[in-house]
Amino acid sequence: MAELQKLTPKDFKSDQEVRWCPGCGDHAILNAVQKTMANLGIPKEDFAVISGIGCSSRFPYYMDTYGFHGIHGRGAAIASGVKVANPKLSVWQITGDGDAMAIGGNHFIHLIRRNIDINLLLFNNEIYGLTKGQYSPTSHLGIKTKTSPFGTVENPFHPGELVIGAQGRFFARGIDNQVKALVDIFEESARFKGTSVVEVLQNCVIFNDGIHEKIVNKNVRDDRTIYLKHGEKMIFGKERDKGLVRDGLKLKVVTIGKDGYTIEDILTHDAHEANPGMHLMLANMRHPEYPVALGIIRAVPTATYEDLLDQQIEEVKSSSKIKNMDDLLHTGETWTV
Amino acid sequence: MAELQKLTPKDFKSDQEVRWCPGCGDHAILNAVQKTMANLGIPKEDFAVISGIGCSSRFPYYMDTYGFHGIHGRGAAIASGVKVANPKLSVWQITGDGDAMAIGGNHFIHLIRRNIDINLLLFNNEIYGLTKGQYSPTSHLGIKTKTSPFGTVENPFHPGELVIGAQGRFFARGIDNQVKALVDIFEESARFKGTSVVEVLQNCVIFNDGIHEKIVNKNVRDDRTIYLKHGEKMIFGKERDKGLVRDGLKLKVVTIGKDGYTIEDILTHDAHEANPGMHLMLANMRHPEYPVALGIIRAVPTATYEDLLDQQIEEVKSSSKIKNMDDLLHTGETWTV
Amino acid sequence: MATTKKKIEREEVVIRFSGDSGDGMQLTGTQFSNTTALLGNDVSTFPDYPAEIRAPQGTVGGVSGFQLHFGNAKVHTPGDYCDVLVAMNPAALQANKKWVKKGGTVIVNIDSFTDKNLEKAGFESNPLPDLKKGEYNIIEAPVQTLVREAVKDLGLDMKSIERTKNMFALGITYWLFNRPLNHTELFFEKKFAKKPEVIEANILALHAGYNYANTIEALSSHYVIKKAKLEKGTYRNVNGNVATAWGLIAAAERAKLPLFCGSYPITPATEILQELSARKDLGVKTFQAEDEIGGIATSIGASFAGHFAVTTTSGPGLALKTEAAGLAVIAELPIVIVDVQRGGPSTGLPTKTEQSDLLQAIYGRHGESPAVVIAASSPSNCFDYAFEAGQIALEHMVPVILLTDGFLANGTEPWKVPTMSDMPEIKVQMVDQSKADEEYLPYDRDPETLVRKWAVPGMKGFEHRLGGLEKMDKTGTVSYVPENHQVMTDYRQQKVNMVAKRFPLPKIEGDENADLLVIGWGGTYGHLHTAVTELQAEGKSVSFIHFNHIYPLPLGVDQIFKNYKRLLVCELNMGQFADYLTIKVPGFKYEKYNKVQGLPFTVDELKQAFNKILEEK
Amino acid sequence: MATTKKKIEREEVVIRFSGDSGDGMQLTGTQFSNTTALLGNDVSTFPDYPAEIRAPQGTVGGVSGFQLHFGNAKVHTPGDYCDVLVAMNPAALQANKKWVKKGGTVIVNIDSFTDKNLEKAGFESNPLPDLKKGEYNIIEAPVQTLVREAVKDLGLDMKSIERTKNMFALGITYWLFNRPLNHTELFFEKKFAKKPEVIEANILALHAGYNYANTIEALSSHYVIKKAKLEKGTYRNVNGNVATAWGLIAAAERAKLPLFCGSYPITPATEILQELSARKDLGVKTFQAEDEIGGIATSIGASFAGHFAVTTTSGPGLALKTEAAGLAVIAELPIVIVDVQRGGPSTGLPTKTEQSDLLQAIYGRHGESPAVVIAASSPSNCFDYAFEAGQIALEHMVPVILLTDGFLANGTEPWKVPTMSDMPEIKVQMVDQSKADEEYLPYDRDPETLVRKWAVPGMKGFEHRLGGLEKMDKTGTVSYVPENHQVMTDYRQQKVNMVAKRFPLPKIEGDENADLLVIGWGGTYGHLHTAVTELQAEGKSVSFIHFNHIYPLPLGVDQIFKNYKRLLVCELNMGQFADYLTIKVPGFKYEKYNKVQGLPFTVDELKQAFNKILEEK
Ligand SMILES: Cc1ncc(C[n+]2csc(CCOP(=O)(O)OP(=O)(O)O)c2C)c(N)n1
Ligand SMILES: Cc1ncc(C[n+]2csc(CCOP(=O)(O)OP(=O)(O)O)c2C)c(N)n1
Ligand code: SF4
Ligand code: SF4
Ligand SMILES: [Mg+2]
Ligand SMILES: [Mg+2]
Repeated sequence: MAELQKLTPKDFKSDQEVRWCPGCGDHAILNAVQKTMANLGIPKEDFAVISGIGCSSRFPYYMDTYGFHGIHGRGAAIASGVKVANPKLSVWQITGDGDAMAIGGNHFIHLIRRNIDINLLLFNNEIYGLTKGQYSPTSHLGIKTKTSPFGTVENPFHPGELVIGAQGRFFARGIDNQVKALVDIFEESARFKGTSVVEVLQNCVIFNDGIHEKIVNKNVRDDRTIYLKHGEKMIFGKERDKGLVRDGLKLKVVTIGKDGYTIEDILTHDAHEANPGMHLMLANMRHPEYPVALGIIRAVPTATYEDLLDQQIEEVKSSSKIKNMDDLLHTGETWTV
Repeated sequence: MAELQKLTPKDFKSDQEVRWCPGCGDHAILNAVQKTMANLGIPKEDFAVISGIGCSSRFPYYMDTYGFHGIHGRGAAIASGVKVANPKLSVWQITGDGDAMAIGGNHFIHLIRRNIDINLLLFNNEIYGLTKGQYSPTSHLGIKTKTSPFGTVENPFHPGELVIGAQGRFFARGIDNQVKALVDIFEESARFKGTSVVEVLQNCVIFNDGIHEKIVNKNVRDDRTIYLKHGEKMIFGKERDKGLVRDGLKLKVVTIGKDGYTIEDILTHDAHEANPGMHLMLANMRHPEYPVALGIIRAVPTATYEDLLDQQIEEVKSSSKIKNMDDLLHTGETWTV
Repeated sequence: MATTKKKIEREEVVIRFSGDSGDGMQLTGTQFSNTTALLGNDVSTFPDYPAEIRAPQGTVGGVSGFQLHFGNAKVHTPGDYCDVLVAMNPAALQANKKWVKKGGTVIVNIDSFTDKNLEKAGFESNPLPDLKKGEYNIIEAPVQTLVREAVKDLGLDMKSIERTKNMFALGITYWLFNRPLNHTELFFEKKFAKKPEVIEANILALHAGYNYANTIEALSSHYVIKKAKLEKGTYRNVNGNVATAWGLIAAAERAKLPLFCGSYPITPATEILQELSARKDLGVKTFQAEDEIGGIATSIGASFAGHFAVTTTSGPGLALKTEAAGLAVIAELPIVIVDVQRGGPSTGLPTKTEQSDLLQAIYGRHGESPAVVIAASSPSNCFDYAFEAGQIALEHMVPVILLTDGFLANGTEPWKVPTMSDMPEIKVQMVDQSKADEEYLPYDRDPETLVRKWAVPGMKGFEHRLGGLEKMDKTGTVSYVPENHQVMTDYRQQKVNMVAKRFPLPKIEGDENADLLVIGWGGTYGHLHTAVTELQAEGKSVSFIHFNHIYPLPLGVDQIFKNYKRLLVCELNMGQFADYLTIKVPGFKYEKYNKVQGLPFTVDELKQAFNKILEEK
Repeated sequence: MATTKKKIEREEVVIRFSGDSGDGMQLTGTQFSNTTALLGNDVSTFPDYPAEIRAPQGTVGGVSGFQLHFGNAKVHTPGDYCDVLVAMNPAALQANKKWVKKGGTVIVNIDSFTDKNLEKAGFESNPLPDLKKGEYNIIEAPVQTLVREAVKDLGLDMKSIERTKNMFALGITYWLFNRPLNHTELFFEKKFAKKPEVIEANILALHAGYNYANTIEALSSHYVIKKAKLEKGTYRNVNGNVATAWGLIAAAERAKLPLFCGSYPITPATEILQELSARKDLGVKTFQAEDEIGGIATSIGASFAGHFAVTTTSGPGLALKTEAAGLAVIAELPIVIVDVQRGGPSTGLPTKTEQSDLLQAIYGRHGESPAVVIAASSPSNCFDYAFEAGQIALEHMVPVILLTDGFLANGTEPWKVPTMSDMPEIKVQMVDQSKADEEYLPYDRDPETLVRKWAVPGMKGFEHRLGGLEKMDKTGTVSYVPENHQVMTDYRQQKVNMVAKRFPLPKIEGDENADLLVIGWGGTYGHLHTAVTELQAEGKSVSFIHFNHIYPLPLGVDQIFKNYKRLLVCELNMGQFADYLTIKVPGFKYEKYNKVQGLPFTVDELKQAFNKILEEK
C-alpha cells in the first residue's frame, strides 16, 4: 500500500504516441486525468478506462491502465458491464458529444438512471471530430458544418439538462484550458459513488476552433463563468463582485453593492440538494444572460446499481438452499429410474 | 371540405378485431384517439399513425387511417421520416414505456430535441406487456417482475422529466379511465406545433394490474391528482380546497383557508413559460407528497424542424443557379472533348 | 381411485389440449406431462400459442394449444396427429380438428357450443354430428355445468369458477390414461398456499372430471402405458430455455468464473433471462439492458472484466447485436450469444419456430469476422450445447453463437440430470498472475490453437488496451500496417477453423451407405430421426446425419457424404444449411426439403418426401 | 512559360505525392489531376490517408498520400508503381520508397531531412545516397528555404508560409509534365477570395517550384503526354462518393419523386451525405440522424410517405441497419442502402478499402429476408449503379443494397456527364388516385413481376396499415396462418429473383473460352481489367468477367463459366463472392485470389498470380 503513494502522472502514460492534433484540447484533459489518477491512491491495475469511437475515444490508448476502445456509442454499456461485473474497479468512461449523445444517447441516459459508479468524462467540442467536422447533437442551431452547409435546423441538447432529465446524481463542468480545476473536478467525480458526468468544454482546433472561446478565453473567463463550490456563495467576476440571487422561480445576476444587493442576498450553492430544479437552472445558465457554471453543479449520492445488486445476491445466497449447480439440478420435481 | 365535418369516431375504426385483453387500458385510449381525430377537421387520409412494437404499438391496426406498425423502439424515427418527408400529414406516434424509453430511448429524446411536429402518445403501464411482464424503465425501484424476481435495483425514468431534459416543448399527462379529459388533451397536443408528448397512465390488467390505482382510482383521484389548465389557479381536491403555492424554490400543497392561505396565494399555471424549471417540478410531483399533475403541463412552441428545413430549401432553391440535375452535372469544372 | 372399466395397453399416445388463450391450456398440458414423466414415461411437448396476450375470446386466432406425446420408449417428437383432442370451445375444435387421428377421441366442452361461439369459430352449423360420423369418438362434456356444481359450496365468484374448467378436462384425461391426481393436487397446494379456496376449487374440478370420465358410458376403457425403459438416474422435466440457462450456469461453475448475462427481453428467448435472473443464489448477475446492443455491449464489458459473459436473444435482437459481435471477434474476448430463432423476417411470426437465422449467424457481420456457431437439437440437450458454447468461448477466446429455436425453447422432455463432477472442467485461458514480471503480449498466441491469453483488470502488471481497430500481431497496439491486417485476419479465421478439431463427426443413423442420406441440423432432430427410423423399419434404404456443430463443421464430412446416392437437407427455412454445405463441403448435389410455416416438420410429411425420393431412383 | 529543355513523349505516367497529414497532399494531388483531366488526359486517382485527423508529425503513421495515373488512353487504375514520387519529409520517403519504379524520379524536400526527422521516420542514416546508387533520379529540393524566399515580401506568419510548401512541389511536377498553372491559380482565387495574401503566397510558391524545376540541372527534360482519345462530350472529374450522391438525385428526378436521405456520418461514406445535404437547391432532404438505425428508420418512414428514400453508411453502420432492413423487406417498401465498404472487422481499418461486407449484405438479415444487392466498379459508374439501385427499388418495391468501397469512394476519374433526358424514366409503382373507389389491396401483386402497388398517406381512399408482422396475402392484414407464411416467403423471394431478368449478362473481356477466366466484382474492376488486358497482349489465354449485379445474379452465368478450364475469383476479402458463386452457380471449382490489406490489388501481383496458374496447366 505504501508503494501506491509513489504513483505519478507519468505512471499513467502508455508507450503509445499521442495522436491528437497539436493544440487539441484533448491533450490537456489527458494530463488532468493522469494527474488525478496519481492522486487517488488506487492501484494502477484497478483502473479501467473505457471509450467508444471518436477523437476523444482514442484516450484509453494513451493510458497505461487497463483500457478498452469500444465501438461508437457503446462505451457506456461496455463500462456498465465492467463495473457491474467487478465493482472494485475504478471505471472511467471517455466519450465525445457525438459518441455520448448521438449514437450513444440511449446508453448514456440509462447509465445515469441506473446510477452505476462510473466516472464519465464528456469531451464536448460540439462537433464530430474524427469524421472531420459534421454537426453533433450539441452543435448550436444554425451552425454551418460539412453536413449543414446552410446551417442546422435543430436545437442542441444541453448535456447538463439531459443528465438531470435522466435522473443524474452528479454533474460537473470544466474547461480544457484549466487543468488544475479539472483535476479537482475529476477527483471529486472519482470519489463520488454513482454515475458522475463531467462535461469538459473542449476545443477542436481543426473543425470547430474557438467554439467555446467566448466563454473560456482567458481574458473573459472570470466574467463569463462561475466556479461553483458546495456551501459557498455563488460569486464570480474578475473583481468577484457579481453573484446569483433568486428572482421568483428563476435566477438573476447582480452586482454586489449595486441596486441594493449585498453579499447576504447571494445564494449559497447546495450541490447536495436532491430536488433537481435549482441544479437544472444552474446547468442551463448560458452566456450572455448568465455566467456559465463550472465545477460541481450537482452531487446527490444514492445507492448504486452494483451495490444493490451485490446486496441482493448476498441476501438470496444466504437464504436459498441452492448452493451449486448440483443442487439446482435437483430442485423441484425429479424422479429416479 | 364540408364533407369533413361529417367524420365520426366510427370512421376511424378499422375492420380489424381489437386484440387487447379485455379490461386493458388501451381500449379507452383507442376510443379517445378516434374521438379526437373526428374532431380535428383533418381529412382522414392525412393521418398517419406510427408505432413500434408492444401491446400498445398494435394500435395502428385498429385505426382506419394510414398506419405503420414498425419495429421495436423505432417508431419515433419512422414517424420523423414520415413528417419531415410530408409536413402536411398529421403524424401520431403510439408507443409504450418500453418501446419509447428502453430500446427507443435515443430516438425519443432526439425527436423531442428536434421538435418535429409529431403527437406522441406514451402508454405507460410500467411493464413490458407484450413479452409478458418484465420490468420496464418506468417500473418503480424494487418491483418484482418476471426478470426481477427479487425486486429491481434501478430507479425509473420519469417521462416528464426526461422529456424536459431533452428540450421538450410540450408535455401532458392523462389517465386511461378519463376518456373525456384524454380527448381534450389529445386535441391540444394535435394542435400544438412541435413534438408533443402525452403520457397516459395505462393499466395492464394482466401483468401490472392496479399499478396506477393509488392515483387513478375514482375514489381518490380528485385528491391525488391535479388537472392543470393554462392561466388557471392550481387547485385540486374533491372539495377543490387544495392548491399549490411556492415555498422557496419548491412547491408546497396547502389547504385554502387553512394556515392563513387564501386563493390569492395559489399559483397560476403558466404552461407557456419557456424556462422549464417550474414545469419540471410539476411533472415530477408524486404521491403522497404531491398530487400527480394531469393535463397540459408544458406547451412552449418554437420553430419545428420540418418548417425550418422547408424554409431553408426554399431559400436555397431561390438563390441557387442549379435548378435540375443537368445543371448540377455541369457546375464546377467541366471540359469538352 | 378404483375403476371397474377395462384397461387397454398402448405403446404411446398423443394428446392435444386446446382452448382460448385464457383457458389455461398451457398449465393443463404442463400438469399432464409432469405427472406422466413422473410415472416414468418419456414425454415430448409442444406448446403453441398466439402472439397476442389475450387474442379475442372464441376466435380461431385466439386458440392456445399444448400437444404432448408420451410412451414406453424414447419419444422424439410431440407427435403429428393426436389420439385425444381436448377442445374447450368451438374455435379450438375448428383450429385442431385436422390434427386428430382417424378413430381418435375428441373431448369437447359442450357448454361452449352455443350458436354465437360456433359462428365466432367460423362454423356454419354444429360440426359434432358430422364428426361423429367421421369415426371419431366424441365426448360431449358439460364442463361448465359440472364445475359449477362441483364447487358450488365454496362461494366463489363466477370468474374463479370458470378458471377451474381446465382442471375438469385434465381430470378426464387423467382417468383416460390412468394417471394419479396427487401430483397436480400438490402443485396447487404449493402454488396457492395463501388462497385455500383456489386450491380446493381446482382439486374439486379435477376430481369431478376424473369421476365424470369414470362414470359416463362413452368412455368404456382406459389406457395403460408402461414405463419407458430409461437409463438409470435422476430425471426431471425441462424445456429448452431452462436447459439453456442451466447449461450456461454449469459452464460458469466448471470454469470457476462468475456468470454475467446482459440481455433484453424478446420472445421466445426471454425465459432464459428470467431463469438466470432468478439464480442470484448461484451468484448469476443479470443485466436487463435498455436494448439488445446494450445487452451484448455490457456482456463484452463483463467479459473484459473477467466474467463468463453471455447474451440471449432472438432474430431481431441478433440483427442488432452484429456490430458489437464484431468487436468481440477482433478483441478476441470470450462471449456466448444465444439466438432462440423464431419466424421471420422482421417481426414475422414472433411466437412460432423457424431456423432462418442460420446464415445471419454465420455471415451476418461486416468485415471478415468469423465466430463459432453451434446448435442444440432437443429441449434437454440445450443444456449440453449451452455448456459447450461456454467451453469453446472460454477455451478458444472467441465469440460463440448458440442457435436454438422456439420449438426447442418451449418444448419439454424428461431429462436425466447430470452430475457436475462428471462434466469436463473448462480451462480458462487466463494469464498466470505469478508471471506478471514477464512482458504480457495480449496478442501472443498458443502455437497449437492460436488462442491468446486473457488478462483482466485488477491483475497487477498486465495492464493493456483492447479495441476495435486492427491490432498489431503480438503486442496488440493499433496497427494500420497492410501486411499485418492480412496476418491478423488469417489468424482469426484459423483460430476458429481449429475449433473443428474438438468436434466429433456426427454419428450416422443407419447404414454407412444408402440410397438417401437425410441431413439435418438443430431443432429438427426429433422429427427427422423419427421419420427416418420409421422408414428404416420398413426396410427403406435411408440414413440420417444431424449437425450440432455448424461453424466450423466437423472435419471429414465429405467422406461420409460420398457414400450416399442422394443427399437431402431438411430445414425449417428456405435452404440455408444446404447452401452453407455447398460452400463448405463442395462437390455434392444437395437437394432441399424446406418448410417455413412457423411449425415444426410433421413426421408424416417427412416420410412422404423421403419415400418420393426413394421411389424416384 | 517557355522552356528550353527537351521534351519526351510518354503514354502514361504515375505520380505519388506524399507528406505529413498536414502537408496538403490531398489538395496537391487533386489539383494535379484536375489540371491533367482538363488537358484531356484520362486520370485515375487514389488518395490514401491515415485514420487519425493529424497523426504525429514526421512519423510513418502520419503520412498521407495521393497517387495518380494519367495517360493518353483510358486509364483504369491509379497505377501500382510511380514514375515520380514527391516526398515532403523522410517519413513520406520511408513509407513510399518501395512504390517507386526503378529509374523513377524522387523529389524530396531536403530541408526536412534533419537528423531528428530521419530518426522519427525510422531511418538509421540518410537514405538518399543509397537511393541514388539504386538508379533513382533524386531531386533534393530545398522547399522550405525557397518558399520562404519566394513569399518573403508578403509579411506572412511562419505557419502560413509553411502551408504553401505543397504548391512548390506541385509547381515542380507541373513543369515536369508540362501542365499549365492557371487552373490552380484560379482555384486559389476562388477559394480564398477573401484572403488575397493567401492567394498570392500560394501562387508565388507554385511559380517558384515551376521555375526551380526549369532551372536546375537534375531535371534535364520534361514530358509530354498526348490527350486521350475520349468519346465526344462534356467531361468532369468525379469521385465515387459524389457520383453516388448524384446518381441518387438523378434517380429521384427521373422518378419524379423528392429525395430523402436519413444517414449518420461514417468514414468513408460521409461525403455522400455531405454532398446531398448541399443539394437543397434540388430539394433534397437530408436528415442527419442520431445513429444508423435512426438513419434507415427515418428513410423507411419517408418511403412510406412516398419519397425516394435512401440511407448511406459503411460496414459497422450496415450491421446496425440490418434489423430495420428486414422491415423494409416485409413491408415491401422501396429504399436504397448504400454501403461504402472499408477494412473490417469491427472498426478495423476505417480509412482503407476492402470488399468484405458482401455476405453481410446478401445474408446478414434474420429470417428469410431477401433484398437486391448490386455493386459499382469505378468512381464514375457509382453514378450509374446508384441510379439503377433507385430504379430497381422503385420499380420492384424492394430494398436495394448498393456496395461501393473506400477505393471507389475517394478515387477520381474524368467522367463524360450524361444528359438527363437520355436516362431512363423510372416507373414508380404508385396506385392510380382515380381508382380510389376500387378496393385497394396493398399486397395484391403484378402477376409478371410480383410487385405490389404503392399508396401513400394523403391519397384519399387508400388508407392501409403496414408492419413487420407477417402479412396476409393480398389484404396485408396481420396473419399467423402457417400456409400463408410460406406463400408470402416464396413471393418475397421470387420477386427478388425476378429482378434478374433486367440484368444483362456481364460481357466477357477476351476469348469466349480460354485457359483461365478471371472473375471479379465491384471496385476491383480497373486492376483486374488492366492485368488481364496486359496478359492478353502478351498472348496469354486468359479472359475476364466482372459482376455489378450480385443478388440476384444475371441469368445464364453457368453457360459462360463452362467454357473455361479454370475459374479464379479475385476479391479484396477472403473469398466471399467465390463462396456465393459456389451456392448460386454450383458445379464449378472456384479458385480464389484474395487480399485483405486495406489496399487495392496491384496489377503486378495479379499478373503474377494469373501467370502462375497459366503455367501450372
Ligand atoms: C457505428 C458507427 N457509426 C459511425 C461511425 C463514425 N464515427 C466515428 S467517431 C464519430 C463521431 C465522433 O464525434 P464525437 O463523439 O463528438 O468525438 P470527437 O471526435 O469529436 O472527439 C462518428 C460519426 C463509427 N465509427 N461507427
Ligand atoms: C428488437 C426487439 N427486441 C425485443 C422485442 C420484444 N419486445 C416486444 S414488445 C417489448 C416491450 C413492450 O413493452 P412496452 O413498450 O411497454 O409496450 P406494452 O406491451 O407494455 O404496451 C419487447 C421487449 C422485439 N420485438 N424486438
Ligand atoms: S480533429 Fe479536433 S478533436 Fe480531433 S484531434 Fe484534431 S483537434 Fe482534437
Ligand atoms: S398484456 Fe397488459 S398491456 Fe397488453 S393487452 Fe393485455 S392488459 Fe393490455
Ligand atoms: Mg465531438
Ligand atoms: Mg409497457
